[in-house]
Amino acid sequence: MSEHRHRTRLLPLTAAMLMLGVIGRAILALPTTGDGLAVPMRAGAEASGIPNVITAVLLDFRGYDTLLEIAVLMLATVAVLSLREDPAALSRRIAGGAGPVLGTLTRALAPIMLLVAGHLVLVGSSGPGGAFQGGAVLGAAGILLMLSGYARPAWASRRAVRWVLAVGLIVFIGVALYPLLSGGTLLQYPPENRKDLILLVEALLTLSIGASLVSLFLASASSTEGGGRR
Amino acid sequence: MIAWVPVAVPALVGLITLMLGETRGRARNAVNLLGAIGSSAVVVSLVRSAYAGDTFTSRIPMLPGLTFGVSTDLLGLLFSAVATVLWGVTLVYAIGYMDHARDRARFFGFFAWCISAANGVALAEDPISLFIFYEVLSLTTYPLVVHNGTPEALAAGRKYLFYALGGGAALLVGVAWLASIAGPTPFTPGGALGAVAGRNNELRAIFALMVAGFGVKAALMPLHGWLPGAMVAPAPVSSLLHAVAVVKAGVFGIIRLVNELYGPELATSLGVATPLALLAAATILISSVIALRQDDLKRRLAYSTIAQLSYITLGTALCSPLAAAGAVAHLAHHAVMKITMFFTAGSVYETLHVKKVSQMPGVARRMPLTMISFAVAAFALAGIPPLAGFASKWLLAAGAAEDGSVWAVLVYVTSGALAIGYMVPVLTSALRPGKHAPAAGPESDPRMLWPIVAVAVLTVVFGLTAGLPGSPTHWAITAIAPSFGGWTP
Amino acid sequence: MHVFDILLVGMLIWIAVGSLNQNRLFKSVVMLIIFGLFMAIAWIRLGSPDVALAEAAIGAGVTGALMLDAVGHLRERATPYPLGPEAAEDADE
Amino acid sequence: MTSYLIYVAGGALLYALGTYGLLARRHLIHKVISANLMGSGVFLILIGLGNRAEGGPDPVPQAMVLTGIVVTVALTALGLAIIKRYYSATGLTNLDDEPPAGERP
Amino acid sequence: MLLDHLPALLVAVPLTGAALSFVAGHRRAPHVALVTAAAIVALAVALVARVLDAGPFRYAVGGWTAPLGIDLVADGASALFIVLTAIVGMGVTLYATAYFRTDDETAYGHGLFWTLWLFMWTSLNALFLTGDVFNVYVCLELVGISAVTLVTLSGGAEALRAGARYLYASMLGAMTYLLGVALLYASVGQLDMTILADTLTPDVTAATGLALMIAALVLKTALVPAHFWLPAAHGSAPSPVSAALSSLVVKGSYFVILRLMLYVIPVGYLGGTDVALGVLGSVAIVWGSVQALFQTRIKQLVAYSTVAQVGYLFLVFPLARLGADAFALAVTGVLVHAVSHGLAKAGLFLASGSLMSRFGHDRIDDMRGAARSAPVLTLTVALAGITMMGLPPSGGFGAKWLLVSSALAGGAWWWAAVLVAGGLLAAAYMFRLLAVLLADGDAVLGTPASAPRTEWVPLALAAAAVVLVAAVPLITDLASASNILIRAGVTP
Repeated sequence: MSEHRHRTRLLPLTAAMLMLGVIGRAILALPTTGDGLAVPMRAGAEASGIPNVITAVLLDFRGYDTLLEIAVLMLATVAVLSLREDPAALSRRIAGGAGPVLGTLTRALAPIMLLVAGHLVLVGSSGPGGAFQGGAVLGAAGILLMLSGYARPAWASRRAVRWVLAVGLIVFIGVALYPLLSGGTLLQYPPENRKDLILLVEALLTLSIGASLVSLFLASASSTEGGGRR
Repeated sequence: MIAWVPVAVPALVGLITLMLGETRGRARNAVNLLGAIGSSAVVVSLVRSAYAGDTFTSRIPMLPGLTFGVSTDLLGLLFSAVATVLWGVTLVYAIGYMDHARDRARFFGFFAWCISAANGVALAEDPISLFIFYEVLSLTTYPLVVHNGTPEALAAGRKYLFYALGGGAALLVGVAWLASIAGPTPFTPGGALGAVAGRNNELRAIFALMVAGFGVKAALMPLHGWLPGAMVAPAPVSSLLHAVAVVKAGVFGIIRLVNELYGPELATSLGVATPLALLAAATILISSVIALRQDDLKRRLAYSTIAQLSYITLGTALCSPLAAAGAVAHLAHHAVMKITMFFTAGSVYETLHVKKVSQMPGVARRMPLTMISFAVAAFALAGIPPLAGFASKWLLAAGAAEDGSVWAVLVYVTSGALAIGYMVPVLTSALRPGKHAPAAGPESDPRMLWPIVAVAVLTVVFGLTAGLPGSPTHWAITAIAPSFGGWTP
Repeated sequence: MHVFDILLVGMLIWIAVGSLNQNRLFKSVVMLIIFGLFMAIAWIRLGSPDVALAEAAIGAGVTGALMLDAVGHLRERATPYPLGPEAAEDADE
Repeated sequence: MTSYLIYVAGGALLYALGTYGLLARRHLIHKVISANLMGSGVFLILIGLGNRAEGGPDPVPQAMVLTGIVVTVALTALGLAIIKRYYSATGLTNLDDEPPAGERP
Repeated sequence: MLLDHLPALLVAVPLTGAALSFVAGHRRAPHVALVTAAAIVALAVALVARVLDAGPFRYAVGGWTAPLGIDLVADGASALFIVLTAIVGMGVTLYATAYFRTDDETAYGHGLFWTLWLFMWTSLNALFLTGDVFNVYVCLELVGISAVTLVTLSGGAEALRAGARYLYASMLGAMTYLLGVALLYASVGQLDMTILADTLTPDVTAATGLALMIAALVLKTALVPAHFWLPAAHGSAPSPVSAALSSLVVKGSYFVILRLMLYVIPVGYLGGTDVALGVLGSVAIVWGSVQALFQTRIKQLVAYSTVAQVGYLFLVFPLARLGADAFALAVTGVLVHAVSHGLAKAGLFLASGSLMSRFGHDRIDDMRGAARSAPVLTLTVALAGITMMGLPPSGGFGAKWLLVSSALAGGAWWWAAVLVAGGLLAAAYMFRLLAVLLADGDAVLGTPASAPRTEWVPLALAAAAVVLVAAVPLITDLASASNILIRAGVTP
């Protein structure tokens, strides 16, 4: 038995050491400066009037990655839902109430987090922040609310709930396909109102990412009151 | 397009048979018989054109630098005619034999597909097309070999596949190798490899690979192991496939290989013909001796088949025109002789449940017409004039003598004696009085009896007409002459 | 200033090792959450406040919540090698 | 400015540590934690090396890491969901022990 | 005008279908999926026509061309894989309408198969089209998450175990791939494959990055010895899922390897990686076949056969280094192999599923007599078997011929020997199965109400794999319209 365990440790250890060596060699061979795509990206962002380059990269230059990523989030939610044994029992434990500490904390934190999220979206085009960050904070706030029992989702596999889960992706696809009507390519915002459109997309995405994260958690949260086993 | 008919009609018949399903027996029989008669008619008309010098060729482009084509030359048509005409005869026999069997749709469907593939082998215009049909033949035969679904049948099927697919693999490598060095090489009488004649070692290796491929179906020792086992298949399968279509596809491949791909001259100068001849000679002698000791009638016939196939291989490998013509003629002659015997064996088993030579006393009295047919075929096989076997053996021996290969003549003579040795005991055993009383009514199902008589009559006719145009012997000489630069006997 | 960076990275590694080298699952997960918070600091040090925000909210927050929930589901059975149904029975206590 | 190397080295160590954990730890949740550590290691390498750019960190690796963080949380959620369901079905929390017989659907 | 947007639509349409099928609920989701599938088939055919007509083209998403933006690349190879996915996908969708029909709302992941399946289809199309190495990562994750979830759909212990193993392999692959991208980007500063191909210079960091990416993709493609997750996952998934996984998903990551190895990476850049991949492929052929031979459960047999057939896909790399003739033949051959295996394996898995539901179990040795009561399924197994053995006339034969010719043209007979031996091994395990089906036995089989309709789907797929040999000229045209061959300057 011990010999067996010894052997099972040896392979992972070798693999880890090997990876360390390989990465180390590759990194040490690099020159200490390297611009990558930083320069053209910054220039491009400036040209399109979005001071925060990262937002420009995420929503404009590489918006396709982001589209697929929203798809990943929704897919994960669907995946987690499909793995539930009993969707009707969802959130029983969540709604079971929170302790006093968590309750107070939530009461204090949730509004602040909502504000932060809104702020992040608004400043996202110029300073740090944007749909991802805002959506993440929004999602975290939502999860906190669920955990403390302040929001009790009347969960079922009902149509309305499903719409909420899917709306972020559907809207984004709509926005992505819209330019095709006017001769643009997928996700090509018309230059005259590029900035406004991007802000709109950002706002929608924030909600969508926030909702996706919350639903990811909701779909995943256990209902252990009746015992997890079949 | 007419060139595809001998391939396409049986293929279509097979498809329809499978789609008709198990229950519609009458429609199935009609479709099969009509298909056989129709394609026989087409083959006969193709033969007439070919005699007149008109051959049809048709190609389908398939892969880059690879076409898939058939051509109705006289040599190919000989094999095609044998397969197609005997398909019709066998159908009648099989309808009787399989009267109460199960899975008849599967049986007749794959049967027709085998014929289609055998015709493809016959008419294929180049080694690649031949290889493709050859593999299809292997595959379509498998369900027939395992038809009974018994453990022995499955074991025999496994063995068959092992040999057939192994041989197919060797053939594939040979064919692909040849294509990579020589490009497309349609069969040409006298040889098609003029362009690459210098690359001797590669050509020798390719020859060996191809012989290994064809040798499996031609049951060239030591590649013969599958054949005796495959006799567990229903009698019509043994008759048609293991006397006509499958094994002949192997020897036919060797004939094409020696005469029309390498050409007798190149095959001789490369020094590949003689080893092949020696192998064939060894096969003849060894399998004849083994046949002497078989009590199971079908097994005895199987070993006899192995010997007779090597007659053809040996005749081809001698690379003398007379022997080559004799080999081609023997292809047709052996087909009618051996099919008579297998039919008989099947009929005797189906009627009296007799499988072994030692159980045969009384059979001749119980089934006189059947056993007379058997006797005709047996004497023909042993080379008694004026039956079919005599004509081809005479050519083979004469060719060997002309070539100066005295040892080959000796092999032929010895094996003729051995053939008498393993055939006569069957007859004497059947003639002895035994437990089977003379039949009151017909001696067996007429659908089984008359095909036997028909093929026995063919054995006689082929022997008697050997010199006339249109007989297998004349046909073979005509077909083989161009390979030896327009030689005439 | 390198000292701070080295300390920070050292902390990260130490917490990571601790999280893996810990048979009590609950502790492992808490350490992972702390790890996420330290990562956020590292992102700020690397001039990426955007990533820092996302890491704090998602890496530490959402991941942590998911993990805690799962651990709750498994009833903190940190025995690394439960041997079958009997162990599961215990877990439901 | 060579401090990026510190973070890159840390990232490499985290990656190796995660690899080890993913392969060596038996508990399924430990494996998920390991995968998260691997992810963090890769992200550190990405952004650390992006800090070699002149005039501020390269935005492209940052965007990639933001995407990567979201993908990782999706993988984590899926992994945990499978673990919970697996535990409910078999009472097991590792893949080395065979699930009790007769559970096949 | 719409034709210019084919690459975008091929991703957007299934993605929309996925979202809508989720909203539609489990009763109407199949209809959404069928409509979506029909639309994708039409788009895929249009893409093939366009690529044949006008050659490869790029599509700048967001109006930003690489290096700023992400370019989608539609060439002969991607069009071929997309049309394969469309055909198999259509078959799987049709088959699934009957397979997942149940009154139990909670069965099969609460009816979420359709959404997951359309997400998977989206991600496969996206993977075949993308020209950006980081976007590949996102696509791979989409494929991975949907595939893992689909494996666990039945909720059985075995499926969950297989799904978990698959997920960990996926995670390891994903992280390693991203690490590779990080190193590559740090060294070259580019993410677009074409730009990378033009700018790669010998450099240890870039080479390490590419090697890590390929290693990760090899893990996802389940090349021996990284195949450990595949048989359980493909064997315990619901049959339509197994079909999609074996026939399409492994091709997704393989396609990226193909592009990286033969398009992006210059000859000799990664040393002997190409030969190493070929050797592993050969080992996979032998090992997978031998394992398949000893399986007692039908879907395990088929799954191990995938392990073996994946091996062939990797023989192209050593063959491609043997000169221009060998290169063109090998690439064409491997494309033909990918398509014929995709069709045949989908047919085989679906037929296995039908056999299992007819018999009520999955033990091969107890399936005697199936040929009598389920002739259509037996014929399907036979046809699929023929093409997997590479026997004529079948698509598999076309592939084997081209690959053998490539090996012989390059003077490397040992690869030809591997190919031929692989065909014989495939014959061994396929005929083991066929022999049982053809054996005498009186299995009284249940006939599900939907059986006659859906049993034609696997037959059609397997027959398509056989008839594919006639479409080899078309595939040759697509191969010559692939960026791989155009860049190498060779035509088949």
